[in-house]
Amino acid sequence: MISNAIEQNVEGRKREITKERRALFLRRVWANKMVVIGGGIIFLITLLALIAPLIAQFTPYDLEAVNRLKPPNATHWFGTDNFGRDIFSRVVYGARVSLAVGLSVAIITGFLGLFIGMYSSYYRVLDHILMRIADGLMAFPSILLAIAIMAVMGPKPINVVIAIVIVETPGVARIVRSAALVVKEQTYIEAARAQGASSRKIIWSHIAPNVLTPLIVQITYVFSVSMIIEAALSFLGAGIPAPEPSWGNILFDGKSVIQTAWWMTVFPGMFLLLAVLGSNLLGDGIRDLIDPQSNKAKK
Amino acid sequence: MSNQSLLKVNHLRTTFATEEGAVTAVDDVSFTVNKGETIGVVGESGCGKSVTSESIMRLLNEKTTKYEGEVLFEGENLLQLSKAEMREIRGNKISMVFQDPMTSLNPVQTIGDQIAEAIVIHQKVNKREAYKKAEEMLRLTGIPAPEKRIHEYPHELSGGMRQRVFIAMALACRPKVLIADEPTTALDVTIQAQILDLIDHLKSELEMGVMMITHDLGVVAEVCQRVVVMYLGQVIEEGEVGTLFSRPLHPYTRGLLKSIPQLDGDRTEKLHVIKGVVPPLTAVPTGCRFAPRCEFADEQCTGQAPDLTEIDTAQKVRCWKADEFLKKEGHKHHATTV
Amino acid sequence: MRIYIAQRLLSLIPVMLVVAIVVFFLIHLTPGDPASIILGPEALPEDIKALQAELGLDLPIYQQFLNWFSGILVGDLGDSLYLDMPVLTAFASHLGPTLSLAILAQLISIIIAIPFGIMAATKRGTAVDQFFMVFALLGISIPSFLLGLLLILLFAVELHWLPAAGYQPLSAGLWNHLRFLILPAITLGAIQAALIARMTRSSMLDILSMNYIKTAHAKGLKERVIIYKHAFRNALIPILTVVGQAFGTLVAGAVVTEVVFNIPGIGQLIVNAIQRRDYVLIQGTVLLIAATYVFINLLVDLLYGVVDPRVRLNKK
Amino acid sequence: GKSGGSNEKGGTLNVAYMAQPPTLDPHATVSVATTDIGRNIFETLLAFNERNEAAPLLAETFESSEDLKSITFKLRKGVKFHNGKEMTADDVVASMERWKELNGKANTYFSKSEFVKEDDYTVVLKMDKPFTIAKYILATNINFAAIMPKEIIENAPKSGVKEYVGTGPFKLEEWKKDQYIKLVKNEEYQSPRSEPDGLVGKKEPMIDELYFRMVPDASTRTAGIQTGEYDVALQIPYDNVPAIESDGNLEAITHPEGFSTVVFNKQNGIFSNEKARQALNLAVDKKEVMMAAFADEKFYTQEHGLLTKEYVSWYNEQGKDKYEAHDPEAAKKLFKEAGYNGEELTILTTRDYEDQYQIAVVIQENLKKIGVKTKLEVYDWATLMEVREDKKFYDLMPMGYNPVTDPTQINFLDSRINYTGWSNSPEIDKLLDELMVAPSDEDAKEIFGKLQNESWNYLPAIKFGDYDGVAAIRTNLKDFEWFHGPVFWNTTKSD
Amino acid sequence: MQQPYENQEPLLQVKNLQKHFPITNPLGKVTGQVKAVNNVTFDLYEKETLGLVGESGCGKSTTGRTILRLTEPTSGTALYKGKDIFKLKDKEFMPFRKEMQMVFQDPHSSLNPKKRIGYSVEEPMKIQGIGTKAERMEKAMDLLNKVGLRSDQYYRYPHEFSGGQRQRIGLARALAVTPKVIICDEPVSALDVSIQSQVINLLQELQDEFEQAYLFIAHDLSVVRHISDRIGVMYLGSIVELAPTDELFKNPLHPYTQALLSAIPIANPHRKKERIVIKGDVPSPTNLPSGCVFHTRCPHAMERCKTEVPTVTQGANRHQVACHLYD
Ligand SMILES: Nc1ncnc2c1ncn2[C@@H]1O[C@H](COP(=O)(O)OP(=O)(O)OP(=O)(O)O)[C@@H](O)[C@H]1O
Ligand SMILES: Nc1ncnc2c1ncn2[C@@H]1O[C@H](COP(=O)(O)OP(=O)(O)OP(=O)(O)O)[C@@H](O)[C@H]1O
Ligand SMILES: [Mg+2]
Ligand SMILES: [Mg+2]
Repeated sequence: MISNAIEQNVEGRKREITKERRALFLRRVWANKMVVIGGGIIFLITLLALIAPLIAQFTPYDLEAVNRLKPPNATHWFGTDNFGRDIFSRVVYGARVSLAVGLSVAIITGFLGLFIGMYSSYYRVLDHILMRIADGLMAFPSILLAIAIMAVMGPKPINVVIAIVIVETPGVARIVRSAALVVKEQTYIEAARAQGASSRKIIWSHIAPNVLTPLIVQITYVFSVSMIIEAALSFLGAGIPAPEPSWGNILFDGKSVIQTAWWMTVFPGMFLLLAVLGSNLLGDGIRDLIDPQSNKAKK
Repeated sequence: MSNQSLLKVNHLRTTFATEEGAVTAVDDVSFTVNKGETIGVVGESGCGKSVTSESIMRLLNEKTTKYEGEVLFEGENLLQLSKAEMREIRGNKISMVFQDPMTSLNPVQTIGDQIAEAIVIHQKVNKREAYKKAEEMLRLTGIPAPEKRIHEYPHELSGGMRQRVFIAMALACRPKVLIADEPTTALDVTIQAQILDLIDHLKSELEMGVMMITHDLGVVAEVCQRVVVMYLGQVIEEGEVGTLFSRPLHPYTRGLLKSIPQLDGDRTEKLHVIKGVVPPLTAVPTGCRFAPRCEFADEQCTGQAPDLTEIDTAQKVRCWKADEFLKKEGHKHHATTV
Repeated sequence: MRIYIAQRLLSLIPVMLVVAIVVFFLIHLTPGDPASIILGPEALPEDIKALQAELGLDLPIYQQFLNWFSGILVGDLGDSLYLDMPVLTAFASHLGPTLSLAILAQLISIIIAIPFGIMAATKRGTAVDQFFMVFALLGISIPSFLLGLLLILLFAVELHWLPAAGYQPLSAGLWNHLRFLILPAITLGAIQAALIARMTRSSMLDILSMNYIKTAHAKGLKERVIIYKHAFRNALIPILTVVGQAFGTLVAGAVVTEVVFNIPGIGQLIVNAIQRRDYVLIQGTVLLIAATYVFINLLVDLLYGVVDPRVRLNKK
Repeated sequence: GKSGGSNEKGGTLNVAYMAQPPTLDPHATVSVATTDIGRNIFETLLAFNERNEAAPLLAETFESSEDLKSITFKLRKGVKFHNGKEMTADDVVASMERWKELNGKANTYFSKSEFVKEDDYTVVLKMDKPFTIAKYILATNINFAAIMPKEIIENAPKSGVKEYVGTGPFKLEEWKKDQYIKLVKNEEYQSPRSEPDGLVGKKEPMIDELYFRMVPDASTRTAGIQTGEYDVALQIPYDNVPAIESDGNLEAITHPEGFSTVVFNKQNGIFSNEKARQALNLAVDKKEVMMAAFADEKFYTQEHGLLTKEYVSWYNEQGKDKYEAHDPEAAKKLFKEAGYNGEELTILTTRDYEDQYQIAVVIQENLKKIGVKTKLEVYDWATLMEVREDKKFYDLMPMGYNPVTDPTQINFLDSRINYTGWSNSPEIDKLLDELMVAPSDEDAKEIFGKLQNESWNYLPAIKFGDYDGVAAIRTNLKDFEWFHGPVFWNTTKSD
Repeated sequence: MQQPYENQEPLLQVKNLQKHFPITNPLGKVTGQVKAVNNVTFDLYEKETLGLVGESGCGKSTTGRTILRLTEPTSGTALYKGKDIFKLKDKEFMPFRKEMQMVFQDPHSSLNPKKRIGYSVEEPMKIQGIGTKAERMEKAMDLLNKVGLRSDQYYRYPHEFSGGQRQRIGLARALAVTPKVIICDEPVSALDVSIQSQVINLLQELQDEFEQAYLFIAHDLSVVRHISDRIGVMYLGSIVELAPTDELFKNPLHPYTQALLSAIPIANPHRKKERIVIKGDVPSPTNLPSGCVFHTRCPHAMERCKTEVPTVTQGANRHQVACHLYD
């Protein structure tokens, strides 16, 4: 009975603390300009991508050969491309593809990197094997590896994601691994072992939560890098297969007409730049937010 | 004991601008360092010992730090000097030794370079001569084979040796005042004994005044002539070592002395406990800063801040109840010293 | 020291093995075959078959791998199917442009980035700092093909200051050589510069909060001396890592830049080889690139010893 | 040493070329690059004149026998190879025999024929059938019958000769792989004496050094000619032409580049049904196709003829009506009749040839309008080359072809060569055979008319039209010609 | 507190414990040994506190960690209630983890910063499968109360506590499974003087209540003296002297112990004493001196000290020492 009362009291206290903590966290997030601006940019672009059908008067595929390469005007806000397709529509629909690529690569590499990094930090033999493979993969020039993978698997959006995942995972795994190696030496890991905690428990409930922060920072970086790699792949003709629009392949189309139709390069380029800038800002901001050093400086 | 004052700190107050507002880490601190004398500064972690010493040297970030009061060295107020003038003082007239010799030595320079550097600047000699002097200094600190050591890097030396190097570096220009900020905390007892001996020995040799910062009352008792006790940015008690240890007046000092296990104490007796914890600088209590933890505190204590008052030439204390204690303690004191 | 280098070189073996296996099977899984490329778009099936047999592409895949791999073991990387020359020769003839480009790009980025980074760190929180960092962020965010195209438009097509594309070897004269490399080097260096500037700033910030910087102040040293003599040399270690890795990737293929500026370097070599399904060339070149990458990282590690006595290897 | 005043000008010519040839041996490849560059080094017995007739080049004259079963070539005397050796009948026989082996078409038709040396300056082609069309095949400019020294041929592997020694106006000096091919003037060159006429007639090298620089990226070629790095840039993107034209130092030269088609998979799937192919012919707006791919009417012609008006000896009006028909509604009905049930059809294409890709996009959109679902499979060229051999892989594939100089060069017609798309029309095959042995040029022309008509009925592929390429040159070039490719002899460059 | 050891079985008997760490080069080849623990022998009795002192790096922590099988011993035996726990498989050792717990030196890194403290205190019970969820929670709160925290702090995170409080949480965690032995690895050396006494008192109170034995590792002799029944003095991986506390302080035998005792600064300026300052540094454990490991710094070193390893001699008053002066 008494314990019940305590429990209730404590539950209430728990809620209160969580609320307090959330408020405090939000205040700190809000105070961090980089997170606000970067997050804001990403949010706006995402929003634009989501409501693309509502704001675009054309589908990204409608072509009108007679309206080729028209500069921006009232109907075609961003002008038309070499098929006479509406660039505005292609850019906002392209945002879906580019963001989807960025997001799925970020999530998949995040998970893979976490798994590989965690286990290789923990098991020496596995570490040797996995890290040699990672060395090998990192010794490949990443764009070339991606091109080769695209060539093997064929030009499908999913393969673009797979190719970039293969290229980016070793780096993430290494970050996780080195963070985990530091955490592993902490006394609380030894304490958990002294309790008899199993390796799995130590890895997942003690080490993992403590490597999440560098992982998150790295993931925002991967998010932006994968959008650039997708664009570069498109630029080299191995990206998202057309006519599906992505910023990369709009730029690819625009490359050959850059002198006559600047709008084909400038608009998707600007969006790409903004998205990458936004996620970089977000990443840097998160780094600041979670960096104990910078917190200390504030105190 | 000579009574020539070298360094006089008067009502020093150091305030940091932080994102959460101004934080006064050192508040109205005064003391004097005399020639040939070692003064101990004790107190718990975070009470402002380091900030005090760094304020004297003006080592804190000039942009976010505000100094008030004065730091008189040979009659000059250091807080008023230009940057260039201040550089002339640092490492030349006043030197510092830090707690952790590993992180306080530049890992990528040979120890010879690091010692010679200050000599070159302050004594306007060439590099060769500076090296010779550096070697001499190392020999003085008792490092074997200094001519070899001088070409080594900090990581090649043991902790005790590094601290000797550091001392050699600090004393290379034969300063008038040495500030030692917890110089032995990172060292083992037997090595600590060596270093304390060394500082004591060099002090008399070079006729310096030494300001020894520590949290170890044992160290104070062994090497200091006078002692300053700090609590939450303030000096709460000051006095000659003998007096202060035998007749501590401030409840905090008394608690502190009672809470360390004595080598000759009664083991079956429980240790004294000062209840509570030091409040953060952002929430300094009004009134006496120690009042919330003090067993004798009354309304006066929580309402009004006491001043540091002189009890006699040998002792000052910042406590409303000092007189009361003095009366009670008077008997005991006499009883024990007989 | 010598033993250490030998050991590091030995550790190349597993990396190379991984690379060799991955690249071989990756490339042989790829649809498309070299014979039909060589014979051109209107080639007839029987011609293609005949050439395949001549090139040994009709053997079972494991057989092909063994043939190739046993060649590598005796130092023979084989002959390019398309270029009709040994892989090593092809690699060597394309290495020059890439090296020149990488070195110039690295120089440009270092010259820009390090002073920027130091300044930003010493003026932390001020407008100068923020300006530099926004600049650095832009450098990271702008895709290099876009930057390359814009540079060509501005400096070559509009202003006629520099050639739009192409390459002249050093033997054609230093200026002639550099003329062609300036724009691509800027393109390539931009990202590096941004990365290095950021690294410089953050590692300088770390170092400036170290105790030994306080020591240096306590010695009465001038600010400038402290920053350059004490702080920078210590900050150099992480910077060096970034520079080293960056250089590795630069040499390993500034693919996009080489394509945009038509520089006949390693990147182009491989891109072409992939398009032509020049198996032997792809395999050999990737292997050599990986070796270069590992080798450069070894050099960087050795440089650590020069900068940081704590990792001087002979002492251990 | 230099001789004659006209050599004073000389100088260096930089040509921005798209892709490096796999080899410079014209026998060994159908690559256009090999033709464009190789024609400066090598020459053939016969070549095309302005009217696209086969005319003698290294031959002084050529003559068919009465029964049309042999052709006698009289060789020009005193023609020297770049290695200084004089060209004789031995070299010609060796070269022609090798070419006959390696050139697929020649192999088909001449496998039972033989080149025979009569004397040092006379060679006779003896054939098993009266192949009237033989002279066209001999004059072909792709995979052409270059004459090389006998010794070099004897040492050559199948992938191509290793030494490039010909009789042409330029000599190969250096081939820096993937960077440039450097040719220098052949000072000893022996030109035919008649007036310049297409690829025959007077040919005089005026340029000292001729560089073909490999510049795969089109924007770079454009930028490079604008900045003056190149004197000639080939394959300028159509959309860059205005920029070229607006520059006073540059001139845009349009030239026939080929014809566009879509090739059907006639082995598998819906398009094995002739009705479906006809339906597609009605569904697709050929003008839109050409417009999307080639930007401006300046750069394409809507043309039904498999050989165009320039080929006077072949041109006819057969099939024009079917070419011009465009009726989406009828197309929809026809698709139904052909058994189309809403399944998704596969269009195979590549972005390595942007026009093909763009055609694919337009076809897709056109079909969408009449309710035919399609998906694009976009591959790089190398992959496409492989997957297009898979009979189950695709339904449609846009393809561009180089201009053909005679009907036998059209691969998708003949079912016996097993070309992708897998034609299977006994009528067409029969007509092709008749064409080969037509007793006279007039007969040949008539048979070709029937052939063309049948091809518009059977529809192995649909021709959308002819298109031009654009080359940019700097205006200080004089007498630069385009004839089945860039012609650099007779061209001069002033400062 | 003194106990009649003679007629009691020791709870834990450690004999000739050795732990050498291999030094490997980057390729994994062993190039040397860190001889962290060379010869450690002691008994630990029920409810007693055995202090272990020595300078940094002399192997105190390693000794503790090896006994808990956090690192595998190189040789030696450890009998817990007569059973050699070094011979057990990991699984078989599990039940013993309930009997032996540890408290760590650094209060800042010994609690997982991402876990609520309630979780940390409950975890040992969960692993050992003790009680239901509700019972565990109740016990955890109870323990938090016992160590002087409020039970509603159960849901807080470590960074919200001061160092002394964190050390209490560490203690609560160790007590969660009511162990018989707690190895305290410098539990107070990171704490401020005024906090230190709180924790020491707490340790003693809890011992009175739960009756566990402590192996109390520290380098501060005055603290060790205050809390221990017996003290072992370690130097370079070996216990050089072991005696009941009062005996050791009254009558230090080993020259190292003597030096150590004299080097402790005493907070009493009136008791000036003769300090024995021994020269030089502690040799590196990778390269141990021959013979008696202390001979390089020993003021009484003799010729035989350089060659002969001294054996432990059992003196009066249960006083053991390993020194040639007392053979
Ligand atoms: N730059 C700064 N900005 C803000 N607050 C500071 C700064 N430097 C020190 N402080 C605060 O001033 C107070 C005094 O710190 P100081 O370093 O002087 O303590 P200390 O007595 O030397 O402690 P320790 O024994 O741990 O060295 C602390 O609360 C600290 O957090
Ligand atoms: N995992 C390890 N690998 C290699 N050497 C180790 C390891 N753990 C400890 N050592 C070495 O073993 C020796 C003894 O270390 P230990 O931590 O036991 O000393 P300690 O007496 O606890 O010292 P301290 O008072 O500094 O905690 C040291 O030289 C240390 O460097
Ligand atoms: Mg301090
Ligand atoms: Mg320890």
